[in-house]
Amino acid sequence: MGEEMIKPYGDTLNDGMVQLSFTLPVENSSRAKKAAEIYVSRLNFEDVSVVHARKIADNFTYFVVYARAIPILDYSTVKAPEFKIKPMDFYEINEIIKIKLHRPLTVVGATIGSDAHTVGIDAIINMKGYDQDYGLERYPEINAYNMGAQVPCEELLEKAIDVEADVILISQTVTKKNAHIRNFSEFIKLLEEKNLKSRFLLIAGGPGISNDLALRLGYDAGFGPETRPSQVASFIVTKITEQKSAKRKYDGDPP
Amino acid sequence: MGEEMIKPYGDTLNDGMVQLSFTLPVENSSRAKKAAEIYVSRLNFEDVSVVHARKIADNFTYFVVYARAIPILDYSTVKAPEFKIKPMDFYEINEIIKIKLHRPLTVVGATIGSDAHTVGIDAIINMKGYDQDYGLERYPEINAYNMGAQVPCEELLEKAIDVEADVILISQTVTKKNAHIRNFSEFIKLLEEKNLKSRFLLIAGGPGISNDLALRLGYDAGFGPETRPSQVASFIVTKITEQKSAKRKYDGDPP
Amino acid sequence: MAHIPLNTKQIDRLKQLAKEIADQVQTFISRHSSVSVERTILRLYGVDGVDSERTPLSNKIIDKLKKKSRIKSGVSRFFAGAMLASGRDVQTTAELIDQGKIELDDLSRFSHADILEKEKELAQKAAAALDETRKKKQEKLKKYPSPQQPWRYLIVATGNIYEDRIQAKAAVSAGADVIAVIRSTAQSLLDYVPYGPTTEGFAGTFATQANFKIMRQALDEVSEKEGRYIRLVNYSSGLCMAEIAACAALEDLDILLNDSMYGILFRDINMKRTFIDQYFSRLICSRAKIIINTGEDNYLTTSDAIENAYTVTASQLINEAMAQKALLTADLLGLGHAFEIDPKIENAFLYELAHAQLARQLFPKVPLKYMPPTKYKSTDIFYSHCIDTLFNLASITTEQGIHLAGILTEAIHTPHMQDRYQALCSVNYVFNVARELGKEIEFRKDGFIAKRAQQVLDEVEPFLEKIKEIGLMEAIAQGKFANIRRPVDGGKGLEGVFEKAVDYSNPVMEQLEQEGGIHG
Amino acid sequence: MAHIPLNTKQIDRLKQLAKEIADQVQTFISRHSSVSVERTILRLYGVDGVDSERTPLSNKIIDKLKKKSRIKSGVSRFFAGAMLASGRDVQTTAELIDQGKIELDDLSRFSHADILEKEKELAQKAAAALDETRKKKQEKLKKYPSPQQPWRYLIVATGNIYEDRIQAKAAVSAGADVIAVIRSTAQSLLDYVPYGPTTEGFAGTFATQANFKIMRQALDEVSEKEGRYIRLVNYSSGLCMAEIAACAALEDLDILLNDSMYGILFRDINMKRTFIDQYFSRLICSRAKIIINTGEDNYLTTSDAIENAYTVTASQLINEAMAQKALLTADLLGLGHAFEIDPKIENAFLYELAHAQLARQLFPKVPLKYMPPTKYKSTDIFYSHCIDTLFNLASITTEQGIHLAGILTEAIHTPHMQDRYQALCSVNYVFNVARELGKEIEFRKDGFIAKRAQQVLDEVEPFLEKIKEIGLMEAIAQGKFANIRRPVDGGKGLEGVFEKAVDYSNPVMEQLEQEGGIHG
Ligand code: B12
Ligand code: B12
Ligand SMILES: Cc1ncc(COP(=O)(O)O)c(C=O)c1O
Ligand SMILES: Cc1ncc(COP(=O)(O)O)c(C=O)c1O
Repeated sequence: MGEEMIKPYGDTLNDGMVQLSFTLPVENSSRAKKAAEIYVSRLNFEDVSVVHARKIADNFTYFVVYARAIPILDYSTVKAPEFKIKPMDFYEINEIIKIKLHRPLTVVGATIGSDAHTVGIDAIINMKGYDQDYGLERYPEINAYNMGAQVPCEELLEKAIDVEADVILISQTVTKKNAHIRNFSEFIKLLEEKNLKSRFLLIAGGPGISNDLALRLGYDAGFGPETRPSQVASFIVTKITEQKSAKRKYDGDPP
Repeated sequence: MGEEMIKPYGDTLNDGMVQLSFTLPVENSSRAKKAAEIYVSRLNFEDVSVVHARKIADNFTYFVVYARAIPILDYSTVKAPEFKIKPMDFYEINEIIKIKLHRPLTVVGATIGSDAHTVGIDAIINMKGYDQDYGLERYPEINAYNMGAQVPCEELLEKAIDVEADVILISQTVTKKNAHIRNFSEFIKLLEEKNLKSRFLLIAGGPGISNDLALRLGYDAGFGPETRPSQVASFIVTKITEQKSAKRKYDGDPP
Repeated sequence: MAHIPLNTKQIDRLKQLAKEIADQVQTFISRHSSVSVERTILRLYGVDGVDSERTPLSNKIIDKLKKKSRIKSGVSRFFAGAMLASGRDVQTTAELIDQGKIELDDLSRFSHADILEKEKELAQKAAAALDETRKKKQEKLKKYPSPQQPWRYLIVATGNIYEDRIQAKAAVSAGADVIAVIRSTAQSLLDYVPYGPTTEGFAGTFATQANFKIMRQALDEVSEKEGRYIRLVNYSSGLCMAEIAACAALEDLDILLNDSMYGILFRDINMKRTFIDQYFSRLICSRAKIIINTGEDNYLTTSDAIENAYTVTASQLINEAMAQKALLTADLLGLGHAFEIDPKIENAFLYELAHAQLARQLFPKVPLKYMPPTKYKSTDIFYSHCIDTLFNLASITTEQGIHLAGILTEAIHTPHMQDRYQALCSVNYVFNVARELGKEIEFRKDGFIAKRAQQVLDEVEPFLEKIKEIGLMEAIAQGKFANIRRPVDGGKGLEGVFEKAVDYSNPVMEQLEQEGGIHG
Repeated sequence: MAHIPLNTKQIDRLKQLAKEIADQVQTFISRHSSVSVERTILRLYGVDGVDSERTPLSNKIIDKLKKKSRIKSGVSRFFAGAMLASGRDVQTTAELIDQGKIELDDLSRFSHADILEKEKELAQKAAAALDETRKKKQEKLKKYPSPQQPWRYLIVATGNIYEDRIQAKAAVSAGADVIAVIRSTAQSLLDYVPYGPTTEGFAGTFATQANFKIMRQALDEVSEKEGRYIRLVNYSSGLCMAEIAACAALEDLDILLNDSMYGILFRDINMKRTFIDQYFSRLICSRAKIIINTGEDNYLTTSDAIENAYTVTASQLINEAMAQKALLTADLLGLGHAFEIDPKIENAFLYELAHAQLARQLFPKVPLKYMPPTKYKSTDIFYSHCIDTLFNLASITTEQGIHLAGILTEAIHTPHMQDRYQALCSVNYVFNVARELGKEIEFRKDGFIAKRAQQVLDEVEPFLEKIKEIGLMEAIAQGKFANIRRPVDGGKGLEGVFEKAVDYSNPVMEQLEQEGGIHG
């Protein structure tokens, strides 16, 4: 594949047009506007138009800016880990579990840490599901446990061991001060301490999660906004059937 | 004055938070999101969050991004030419013309080129004025001629010579493809050709004009959005009385 | 639907006054023609193309006729003669005239009857062409159903027709029902129609027949894809009002900006020229089923929207009366108005509702063209987006016809692709969540809104009486509309106006007039 | 004002049902107390401060009492005894207890009458403190008039009280009337009130008495500057409901988030604990003239806003009934609801108007707390801004009391300074241009809106009947609210609940109850 040089687009290819808005900790004045212009030019823009400047507090000015971005990106060099999983529907998924695994799958999910947001994990696990797509509880071939929110890592792990889970689903919504990263990592650390890292298929999810980020954090996959349960189930089934054919290995305590 | 290092402000000093939105000429996908992230990082940002990505046409994706800008600007080094003119009101201005000049001032204004926007120049010249501030026509000590829009440069200059204008006011609203810069410069060129550059006080105005830009284009001042007529009149009176004390010189054709 | 109690007697009086005003102007119009009307006849006869300097053939032929001082008789007769002389097709004949190989004003060789017959033949072909576009559009409307009103109208304005095409398709996929290609700045002052596909406009793309074709084809493709008929708009007001109408008809356009006064007030085009041109242009629109959009919204950019609301209503009534003379049926009458009240005014939204509802009730059957806020848009795009959102609500609540989407960057630049998308997100959201709000609410009797609507009507009546008294031309000269004064013999294009000689003929006009309005 | 015809008999029936439900719960409440009620008594007596591990003195003393298994008699009597023993002021006495220098449960040295008298004295001082804050606020309201409703309510949530102060002032200068400092994530699960000025919260700033003071002072400054009284809000629902109410009263706060069920449903706090705590906290609010805000809006984040609208109304009725038991007058009752309908639903805005108008008419005198759209906010901030704009319109049209500004970045982050500014631009714009829209319109009789409101009421009635039958606790256990099930003895904080012994005393509660509601 050849080069594919791209720039932002306003109304003409490669015009580089970008809209910005930000606040600077200075009083509004011609000098403040100039500062905004200079600042944006340091961000690798040219033709900087500070179209709006307005005092919004003592010593703070809010700006709206349009400017042309200078960098050119070769899109052919951009890589992002996409799922190469074939999306399946409710019926296909149950069928495959029945035929290939000969036993139901067990899934445990929770929102860990002090995060109290359950709607995301509920959307994946609870009967009702999300966007007209049934939740995992509804799958006859899946045993799903939803522990809700504010669940300590230890408790989640205990439950997973208890019910002999195949998969652990973890949700995080609060991202402020990287709370989600801290919590996701804490769970991985706990697993590592107990030598249980490869016992479970580990799936992360939440509005601030991408597959990319999840892999970096040590999870097997990550699902972001608008995820439908069947996507998650497709991933689970594909992975677990793969693992089965490659014979499952435990590197921790004996089964 | 010491250094004053500034960065954009979201909710914590120097957090560098900036909001961006732009469109890239690629289909929406994980790779497109990654490209947006990489692109924004090339614009000297870190912690890039591509919070929204959406297909808006075949092969075009629209993004909303929040990210932290890296550059730090020393605000103490930022200079912008501000008017050092004392703002006066209607009565003061008329009074000064009477006392210091002993004759009324003559002003000619127009929107030049193919630009048909008159509301801006009308706001400055016509009786009614702008934002509760009388227009120049209302000043007993000012003779104001408003030629309207779509006026060719030659016609405007002719009129100015004709009525022995002290001041020429030029408005430009259309900025697309730098139409305003071309038109403003054309008038300056015409004056230079005729050796009349310093015969008039030259004032530019319009939504895309700053004093800074006007000076660079060879005008004596530039007025942007929200200008009130009395600000323009204050500038005119101050400049002309200054010139008077410094004796007016013509560098072109004799009076 | 929400309703304001209005006095039907008063409405009848207003409509009668408007008709009388239009009658006076019509008397003037019928005695005159213009170079651009004549060029239009040539275009409808089939004359096309430009010379190496890109001057249109139609212009060159009319200029020749003018030079020969034969213009007062109209071009039709002479061109018919030339056709007889050449014995060739229209285009070849025109080229032969241009090359000086046929003498344009030499009619002596043919009988009056032969010429008349040729003229009739040419006029019939012209009318047939207009009938054909009408039918073609009606066919398409059967295939792809017309979206429900208010139609979502979006502009494109890159200057490059090919770039515009991309933008237009994007807008349609986000929900646009109507695409308008904004003309290049000041094209309306050109006394000819530019030619060919163009890529170099300023804040707009030249209106050319080729550009019309390119865009219409693109929209046909998306109509198919989206399963709804997408209308195409361009501008005809200006020095080439009727010619552009002809080009638009030939390329199956659906809507033309076409106002009887816009050019006069906002382009300083001579008023005689404008009145003459608009009449013929509208006859063409009527036959080709092109909806016209009038420009009352513009008044509120130069004068205050509350103070001068009555001028908008008065102008709508006059535009309606003049359009009726040109045989336009109600379904083709996109009378304009706008949401332009200073948002600093308390209850501004109530005023807007009153004005929009008044227009709705005064003209219950027309596809009202509702213009978005522009004048009080801020460069703070977030704030501007809010204003547009309430505009969208006013539109759906008062059941407007053609809804020009407000754009959050209005005070900054002609829209970028994403600006249009964002605008449509707001329109789509509001139209969906408030779809039947108009049906749900009543305005309080004797409330603010009802009183305000009545007040506007009460201001219209003496205003129209005054105009009737002094005549529309004098009224415009006195600055009664949009606070702009235009002398009767001032402005551009007067030199192109002439009084018809006794032997003047415009068989196209005659045929359209005689065959009357097309219904259904 | 716009009006929906409702059946007053039906409304009376609903209010009666709610009262009966509250009566049942009240029977339970009056037989129980909790550790946090006891800590509140200490705080109101004047106990303050923390030890070197930042454990509050009030917690330490109650823990001591618990360890000695004397908690069932309540702390008041023992503390009064300790006061007699120490002969010192409250704080010193508390410190002496903490240091083990005074034995807390040794009451033998003093007569019953002396202890009773001491208790009375302490309770009177407590009540006087609550009276003082009430009067102080009334004084300020004379100096700086209260802004007209809907009040513009903005949140700050940086985690750092000093940064919050900057944000709050900015919001006020852009038009905010009310500032709420969002609590640090999960503070409601702490069984103590953190201490001192804090700078390290997560997505919120800790609710501490010192933080209250810092923010109240900042707002006093801006009230002065802006010439209008700016109200301060914090949260009390959680494990320290009554204690936070006490701290808030002592620092002149104006509004507390205080719901009888929120903690149960959304924080998994034990329901017995919550019902006990909310009662005492509300008695305090009543005396200190703190407006309470209830949390029905939250139901719609986990259950559907159309399907479960009746649960919101039912909960408002129950919250009202329980608040009346705690002597809260209508002007202090900020019943909650929200604009949370899926914008993909056709006529969603009509549903919203119906729900908002219904709340307005069912509770005509209360300052309704109207929550903005949150659940269907998009990360497309421009689109989200449109939704907020219609929310603002619904609010002004139906004359809501406390208007939480919707923020365009709701689906992304806690608001930045400019987000708040942009939100206020929309609120200010809409409130101004549609100020009297509610007065101008009527909803069509038998129209969609009227029918929808009636339908909700018709769903509320059997629902309340069912709850009355099984009891509120069982109803919650069955997941009747917000689709969340909470077992009667599940959740956090049950260990802090105890049955009152025969010699139990809470003289503060007694005095507040006896002296009744404060009017005016
Ligand atoms: C509902 C809600 C609440 C409810 C939660 C009720 C409940 N039981 O969940 C209540 C009102 C209780 C609440 C409280 C708070 N909230 Co809240 N809340 C929201 C809100 C409005 C919607 C979230 C939601 O339900 N989305 C719908 C679901 C379906 O989407 P989702 O979570 O992204 O889930 C999808 C995918 O991400 C994925 N997914 C999610 N998890 C998982 C897991 C797995 C394994 C997989 C495969 C997929 C997956 O699949 C789902 C379906 O597609 C958001 C704002 C918004 N509009 O996003 C704020 C928001 C998330 N809340 C926020 C905050 C700060 C709070 C508080 C901390 C505020 C405070 N200080 O009091 C509190 C405390 C909460 C706490 N301790 O965690 C912030 C977070 C800021 C940040 N980026 O850190 C937000 C963004 C609001 C804001 N702008 O301030 N909140
Ligand atoms: C009103 C208006 C029109 C009216 C003009 C009527 C008239 N007689 O003026 C009509 C409808 C005719 C019109 C037409 C067009 N318009 Co126009 N119009 C506007 C609009 C809505 C408002 C402009 C305005 O009146 N502002 C109010 C005045 C008071 O503000 P102001 O001009 O900034 O003036 C102040 C200061 O700048 C200063 N000032 C201005 N001039 C001077 C001069 C001096 C000497 C001094 C001291 C000060 C001064 O003082 C004034 C008072 O404070 C703007 C959008 C917007 N909201 O800004 C678009 C806008 C300016 N128009 C635009 C365009 C493209 C056009 C068209 C070219 C579109 C087309 N292709 O058909 C046409 C053709 C016009 C042409 N040939 O020039 C674009 C320009 C894009 C760009 N940046 O280049 C805009 C921004 C809209 C858009 N987003 O597309 N327009
Ligand atoms: C009726 C009408 N015609 C034409 C135009 C535009 O014409 P021009 O190309 O002259 O700007 C407008 C602009 O709004 C209009 O309202
Ligand atoms: C009534 C009520 N109390 C408290 C809260 C917040 O409590 P927490 O700090 O537990 O998130 C809310 C949140 O919206 C609420 O509605």
